[in-house]
Amino acid sequence: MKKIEAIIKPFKLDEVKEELQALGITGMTVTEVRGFGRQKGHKEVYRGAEYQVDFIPKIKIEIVVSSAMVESVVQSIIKSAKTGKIGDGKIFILPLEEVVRIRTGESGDDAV
Amino acid sequence: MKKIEAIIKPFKLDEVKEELQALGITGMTVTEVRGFGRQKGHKEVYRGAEYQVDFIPKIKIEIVVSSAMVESVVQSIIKSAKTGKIGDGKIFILPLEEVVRIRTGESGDDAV
Amino acid sequence: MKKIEAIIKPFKLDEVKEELQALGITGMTVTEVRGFGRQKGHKEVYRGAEYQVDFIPKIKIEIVVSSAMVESVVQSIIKSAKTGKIGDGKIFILPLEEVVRIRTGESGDDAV
Amino acid sequence: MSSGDTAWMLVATALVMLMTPGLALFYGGLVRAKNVLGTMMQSFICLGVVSVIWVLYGYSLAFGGDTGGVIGTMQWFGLKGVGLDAGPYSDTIPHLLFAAFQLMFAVITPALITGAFAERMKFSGFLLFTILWSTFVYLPVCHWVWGGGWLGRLGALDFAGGTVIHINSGAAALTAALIIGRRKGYKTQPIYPHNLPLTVLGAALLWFGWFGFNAGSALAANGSAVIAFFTTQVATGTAALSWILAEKIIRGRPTTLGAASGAVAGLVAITPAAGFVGSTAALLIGFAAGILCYLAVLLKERLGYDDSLDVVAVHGVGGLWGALATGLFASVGATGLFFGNPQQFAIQLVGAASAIVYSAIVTAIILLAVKYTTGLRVSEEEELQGLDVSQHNETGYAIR
Amino acid sequence: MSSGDTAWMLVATALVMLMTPGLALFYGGLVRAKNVLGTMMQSFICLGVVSVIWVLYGYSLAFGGDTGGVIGTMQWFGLKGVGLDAGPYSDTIPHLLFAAFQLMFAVITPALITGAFAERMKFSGFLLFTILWSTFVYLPVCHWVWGGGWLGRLGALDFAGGTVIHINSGAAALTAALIIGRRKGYKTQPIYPHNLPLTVLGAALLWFGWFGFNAGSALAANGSAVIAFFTTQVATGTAALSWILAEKIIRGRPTTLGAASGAVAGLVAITPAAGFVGSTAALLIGFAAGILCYLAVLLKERLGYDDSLDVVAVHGVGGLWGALATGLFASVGATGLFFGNPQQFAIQLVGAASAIVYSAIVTAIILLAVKYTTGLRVSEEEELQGLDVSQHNETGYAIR
Amino acid sequence: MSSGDTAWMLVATALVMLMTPGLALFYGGLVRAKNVLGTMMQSFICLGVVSVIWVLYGYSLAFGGDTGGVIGTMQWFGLKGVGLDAGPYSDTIPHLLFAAFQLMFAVITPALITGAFAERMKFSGFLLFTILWSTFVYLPVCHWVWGGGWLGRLGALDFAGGTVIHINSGAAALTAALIIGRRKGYKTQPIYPHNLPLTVLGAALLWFGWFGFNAGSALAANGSAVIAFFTTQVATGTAALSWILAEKIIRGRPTTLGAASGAVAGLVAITPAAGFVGSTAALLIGFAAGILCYLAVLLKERLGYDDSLDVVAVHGVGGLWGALATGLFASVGATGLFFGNPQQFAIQLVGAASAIVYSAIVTAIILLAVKYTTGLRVSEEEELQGLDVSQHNETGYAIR
Ligand SMILES: Nc1ncnc2c1ncn2[C@@H]1O[C@H](COP(=O)(O)OP(=O)(O)O)[C@@H](O)[C@H]1O
Ligand SMILES: Nc1ncnc2c1ncn2[C@@H]1O[C@H](COP(=O)(O)OP(=O)(O)O)[C@@H](O)[C@H]1O
Ligand SMILES: Nc1ncnc2c1ncn2[C@@H]1O[C@H](COP(=O)(O)OP(=O)(O)O)[C@@H](O)[C@H]1O
Repeated sequence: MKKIEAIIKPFKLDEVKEELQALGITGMTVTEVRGFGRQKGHKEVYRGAEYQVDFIPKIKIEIVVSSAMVESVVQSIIKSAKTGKIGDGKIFILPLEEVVRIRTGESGDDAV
Repeated sequence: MKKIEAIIKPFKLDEVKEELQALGITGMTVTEVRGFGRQKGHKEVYRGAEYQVDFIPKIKIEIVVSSAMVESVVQSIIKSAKTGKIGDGKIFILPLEEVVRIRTGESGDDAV
Repeated sequence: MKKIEAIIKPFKLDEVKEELQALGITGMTVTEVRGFGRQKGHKEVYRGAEYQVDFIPKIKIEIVVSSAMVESVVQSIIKSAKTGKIGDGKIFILPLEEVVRIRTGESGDDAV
Repeated sequence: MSSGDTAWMLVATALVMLMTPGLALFYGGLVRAKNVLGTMMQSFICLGVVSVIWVLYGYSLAFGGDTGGVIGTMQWFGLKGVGLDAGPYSDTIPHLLFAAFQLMFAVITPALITGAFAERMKFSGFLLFTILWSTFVYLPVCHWVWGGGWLGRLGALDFAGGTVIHINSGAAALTAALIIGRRKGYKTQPIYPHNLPLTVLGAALLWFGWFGFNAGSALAANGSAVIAFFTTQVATGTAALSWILAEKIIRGRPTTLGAASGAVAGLVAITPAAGFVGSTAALLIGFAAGILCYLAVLLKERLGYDDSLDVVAVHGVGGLWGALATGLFASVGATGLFFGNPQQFAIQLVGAASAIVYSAIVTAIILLAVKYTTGLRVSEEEELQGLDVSQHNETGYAIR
Repeated sequence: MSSGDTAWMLVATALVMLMTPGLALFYGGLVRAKNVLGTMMQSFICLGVVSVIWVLYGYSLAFGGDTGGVIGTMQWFGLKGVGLDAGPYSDTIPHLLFAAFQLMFAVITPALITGAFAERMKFSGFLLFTILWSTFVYLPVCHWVWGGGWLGRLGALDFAGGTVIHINSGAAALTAALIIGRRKGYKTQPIYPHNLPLTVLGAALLWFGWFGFNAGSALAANGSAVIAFFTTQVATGTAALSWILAEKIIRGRPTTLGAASGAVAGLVAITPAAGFVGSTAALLIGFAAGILCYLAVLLKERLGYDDSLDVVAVHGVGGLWGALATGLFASVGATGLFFGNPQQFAIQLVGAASAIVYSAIVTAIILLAVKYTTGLRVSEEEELQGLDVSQHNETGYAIR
Repeated sequence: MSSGDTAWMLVATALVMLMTPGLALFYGGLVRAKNVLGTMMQSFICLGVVSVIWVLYGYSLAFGGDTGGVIGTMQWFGLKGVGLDAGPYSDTIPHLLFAAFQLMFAVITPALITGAFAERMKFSGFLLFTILWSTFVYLPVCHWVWGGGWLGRLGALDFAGGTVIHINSGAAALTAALIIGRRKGYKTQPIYPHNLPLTVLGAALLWFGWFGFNAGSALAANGSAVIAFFTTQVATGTAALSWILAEKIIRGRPTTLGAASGAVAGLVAITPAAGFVGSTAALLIGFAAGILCYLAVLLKERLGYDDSLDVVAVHGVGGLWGALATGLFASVGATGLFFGNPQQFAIQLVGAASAIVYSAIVTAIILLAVKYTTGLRVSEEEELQGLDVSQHNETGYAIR
């Protein structure tokens, strides 16, 4: 089992979700985050004060999948989240030791 | 050391926290997330427009514990977060290489 | 490659960001979280009802770096996030198997 | 007919209308985010429901003639005969304007009650309740006091509705809180206001609108209106202060919600007295209102009934105190106990007691009727989900 | 000169002024968070732009003399000669007060249109559009009906601006929605209101202010004002109810946004009729308004044009229904079809049709002019970013 | 006694009351979320504190008789003798109504100052400050200008309070900002508004209420009120435009906060002039106000004192400009420099200068007194935590 974390542009969430659903992924967890990276932010002005805002709204998607699925999930995310412009985001793949479903206590592949 | 991530129903947070405290857990970090899974969402209507909302509010709890504690933490979470209805959530266990306490620079078990 | 997660006090974010930038870190992702720990919370009162609020606003920073950089990143965070008072937070280091840049499909060190 | 009085009463009517959305905001800020729309809706829609009732039969039953001192007649059904001549209730403004002014009181009264069952009432049940309650509780009690009914004839003083509106809705609120039962998680999970700036805004609009409510009850731009206006301001400001003073003493900190709640308590308490008392009495009435209503909130916590937004403590207790205080302090155009007329105090007691008893009993009957028709409460699951999604398929905020 | 009438008209003018920020809140809550300020700004700044126009030449062209029935003259340029004597338009209030009252109508009309192109209009283009539209569309149409122009002379009834304000802005809105095109992501991505409590608050302020709009249009604190006030309340409350009734039947759930939208639909529909009809007619006008405007929203979804905030469905359709209903139900100081005067209905049709055709054509020309000067739409990237950051370097909220 | 004038003044008084909560919203939106309640509270509670002072001795010291031109007497202590007869200050409205109207001015003035020390003032210290400041600064300066004191006798023109309210609070604000010191993190960490829609709403309520402030200062529903009303609208709209124009030129983008701030600047600047000038002068006064106040904000950034919400730049500078502009442009019932009376300008200068000097000095003394009794500032930790939690045990929002 692996945990895949993808940082994407917020307006891409629906497309990514649909692509992953098409792949048979039945669960994921999303978080609103702010990203700092090559994509430049914007200026904000409040009366006399000027600020450079470097943190840009992003969405983090977390998906736990069996190791066999990792490659296709990554490809699906790339396909659906890509705009080709700076700031499209990253995918991180982390090792996972165990998954448990709270409702049933099942673990491993059965739990996702 | 392991990192345990649990996705639970928001109104279960207090119960889970108390159960973990009872177990001697002294720290955790929680995030508001939205989950997609078997639990079905709801419809929203704004004038003429109708939307199916599939992402449901959840709470993610992150707890770093010594490897020895993992099993009891998992059991405590299951016990306190379970309602028996679809959508109760998941527990993920991830390997962790190191923990550092910022205030003191301590690391390892001492740091949590 | 490693993934570093740091839980810090919110008003320290800018300092940490600048310190990390000085180190050559070009990307990071931040999330608003709430932490439970040794730092005590506060009381809230709404008409007759009194609540003890134990979860305190914190910022979680996630940074993916090459393994070689881990130590200096950790030191930079400690340096910039430390106030010396309880609640300064933790740093977690997790193993990471792969990183992919969505825009280009690059992976590994090239992707961060 | 006086254009000055008409001008004032047009404005006063608009001001009282604004109080209902003001209440929607006040209540809306006090509930959890998942119930904000459902809560606001319960106030807002009263502007629709009660307006229709009023045109059809409401005004007639409250103010049109008299049947045995307890209710009006159907003589002004559909507002037939309610026109632009100066009415039976005022010599200087059109009859229809009086009807409009009184409509706004009829609108806000059932809206006040909604605070008692906030966060758990079915919308269909609420609608049915509101229609029945307006008809069988509001119209009679209003008639008793202002429409030529027995209480008015007895000499009960109620300048702007302490008995008709506040005691009445407070008694109904207590009944409703008991019959409908506690919210899921009450006392075991944190349930706190989601948007206090909204609540402060609501309190501000209530305060602003209440000048129409109280000073408008003079039905003219005259000295009585000026007194009512001034006492309203003084009592309200003082009650905001005394509530936070009590908080400071009892709990250690004055709160913003306390100031807003105190203001509303002051507004409620001065309502029956507004045109009958002087500035000093207004100071005292306001001061006591802030303390008494705060203590009533603390008492509720002890007793453990779940009057979600403290309608009983603020409107019930505040209204009761105001009605009795009118019997104590009246000195302008009427005489209270402290000015040598103990009988007035007794009459005030009778008025308050009758309203409480009648309102409590009939409200209970109505709630049972609703329970066995549309149902009263949402299901557990719906309560967890919140009223916004479960009753209206909406959510209040998508701020990010 | 009457101090009562002057008092009322001072207040009515202030009430109508409040409607524009009320609209800013109503619209602001309906857009996505990233556009809240840009959207509010488009209403708010009309208070600046149109005030300046009004002083310079606006009032004169709308109300100062007549040129061939279609536009005024420059005789009151810079408000020269518009003073404190009772004006040509009223015997009991200062001329300048009439000019102030009418200014507030001129302010809100272009603000209404902004709902059609919300979330995608350039701020510079919007400013240019507003100047041109106020000058070339609002001033003439206002003159036609109220300033001594051909429609008024023909006998068209428009108590408070059904044709001048609502049909006019509705036709402009349709034109604008078609010319400016859909929002990026319309129908493919979720686009929903970010703060409905703000919208309910906006609706409340609109309702409150509308008493000034409608009852103020009597220009005096008299019986006509009282009738307009009462019918406004009744139609509005009823329309809030009928809209949610239609929702319940068609979609299964009544919504809070539906109640707020229905209220606005009722306000719009009663506007031209307010002082001309009785309470029962107001009930019917309001009832139909709630249903018709809701159906118009559903129709928009089918037709697929992107009138972001339903200006066409609410103001266009509501205003049209109101104008025609005035021709049907008028019975106070005028006679409609149902009271034996079919000609009035025909005149109403002519009035509505002329306003629609004129407004649509001239709006189209203006939009094209704007397109080729400042530009109309923000870039794709800016639209994605939102108007707040891209047009104003601000964000609405930093709530945490 | 005139019912029309009474009607108008009842409404005007209510409108001015609404300005204080309007200010609470305006300021509340501008601070960080953790201080929203503490900030709103500081305005809101002035409605309580000052109402009590006013009844006890405030009105008497400001308006009751005269002691050497600098302060009133205690003749109306407890409002004894302030009744319903037409007062010494107006022939057509009850004396008590005048007292009520003036109360609302006394309420908002200390509330304005709170913007200077927002986000760091102790609540107890604030309360003490407000009591002392109202007593030792507001009452005298008010007496000087309006209560029969030396400035009024000298012929200083202040239609609705440019000197008494705005210059006065502006000078106090500057003093307070300097004495209390900068916020932690000022200029080193981002400190920005958490809820600009709230601020726009606040600006709207201020604008609306200001019609009562300015046009109400005529004390009658007469021509003077109409002029003040109209010039208020024109100057305000124009200042909103000129502020964003200046922003566009200097910073490249017009902002929503700029439009709202400009509106307030225009309201402030027209206040002393409102009933004395014509529409064209109002255009000019408003135009300059938007620019001058914006430049004053930029100047503050350079000078580096931390007047959190720009009370000095908006109320101080705007009020000063308005007072001087009155000396330049007065043409209605008074004559300014441009109309041949340079002496008026000199008098205006004297008035403004005296208010600034007196207010600055006495404010400083009061602040030092507060510092050594209750304390002025919250601790560093409390400032970090925010006023809501540290002063009131509350938080503003739990929107999710
Ligand atoms: N080293 C990193 N660690 C964690 N998150 C990162 C890292 N680098 C980038 N990110 C995240 O990815 C987002 C996109 O990165 P950015 O450099 O802007 O563009 P791109 O994805 O095209 O390389 C950032 O906003 C941030 O959220
Ligand atoms: N594969 C997955 N990866 C990440 N999160 C998941 C995954 N599957 C489920 N979740 C999370 O768990 C929550 C509950 O899952 P769901 O399928 O609805 O019910 P259950 O937990 O009863 O199986 C989801 O809302 C989502 O947040
Ligand atoms: N075991 C843990 N697992 C996850 N997060 C933790 C853990 N312990 C502490 N934290 C996080 O670190 C924050 C600071 O911890 P705390 O015990 O208050 O102070 P300190 O960092 O000084 O030890 C907490 O608010 C919480 O977010």
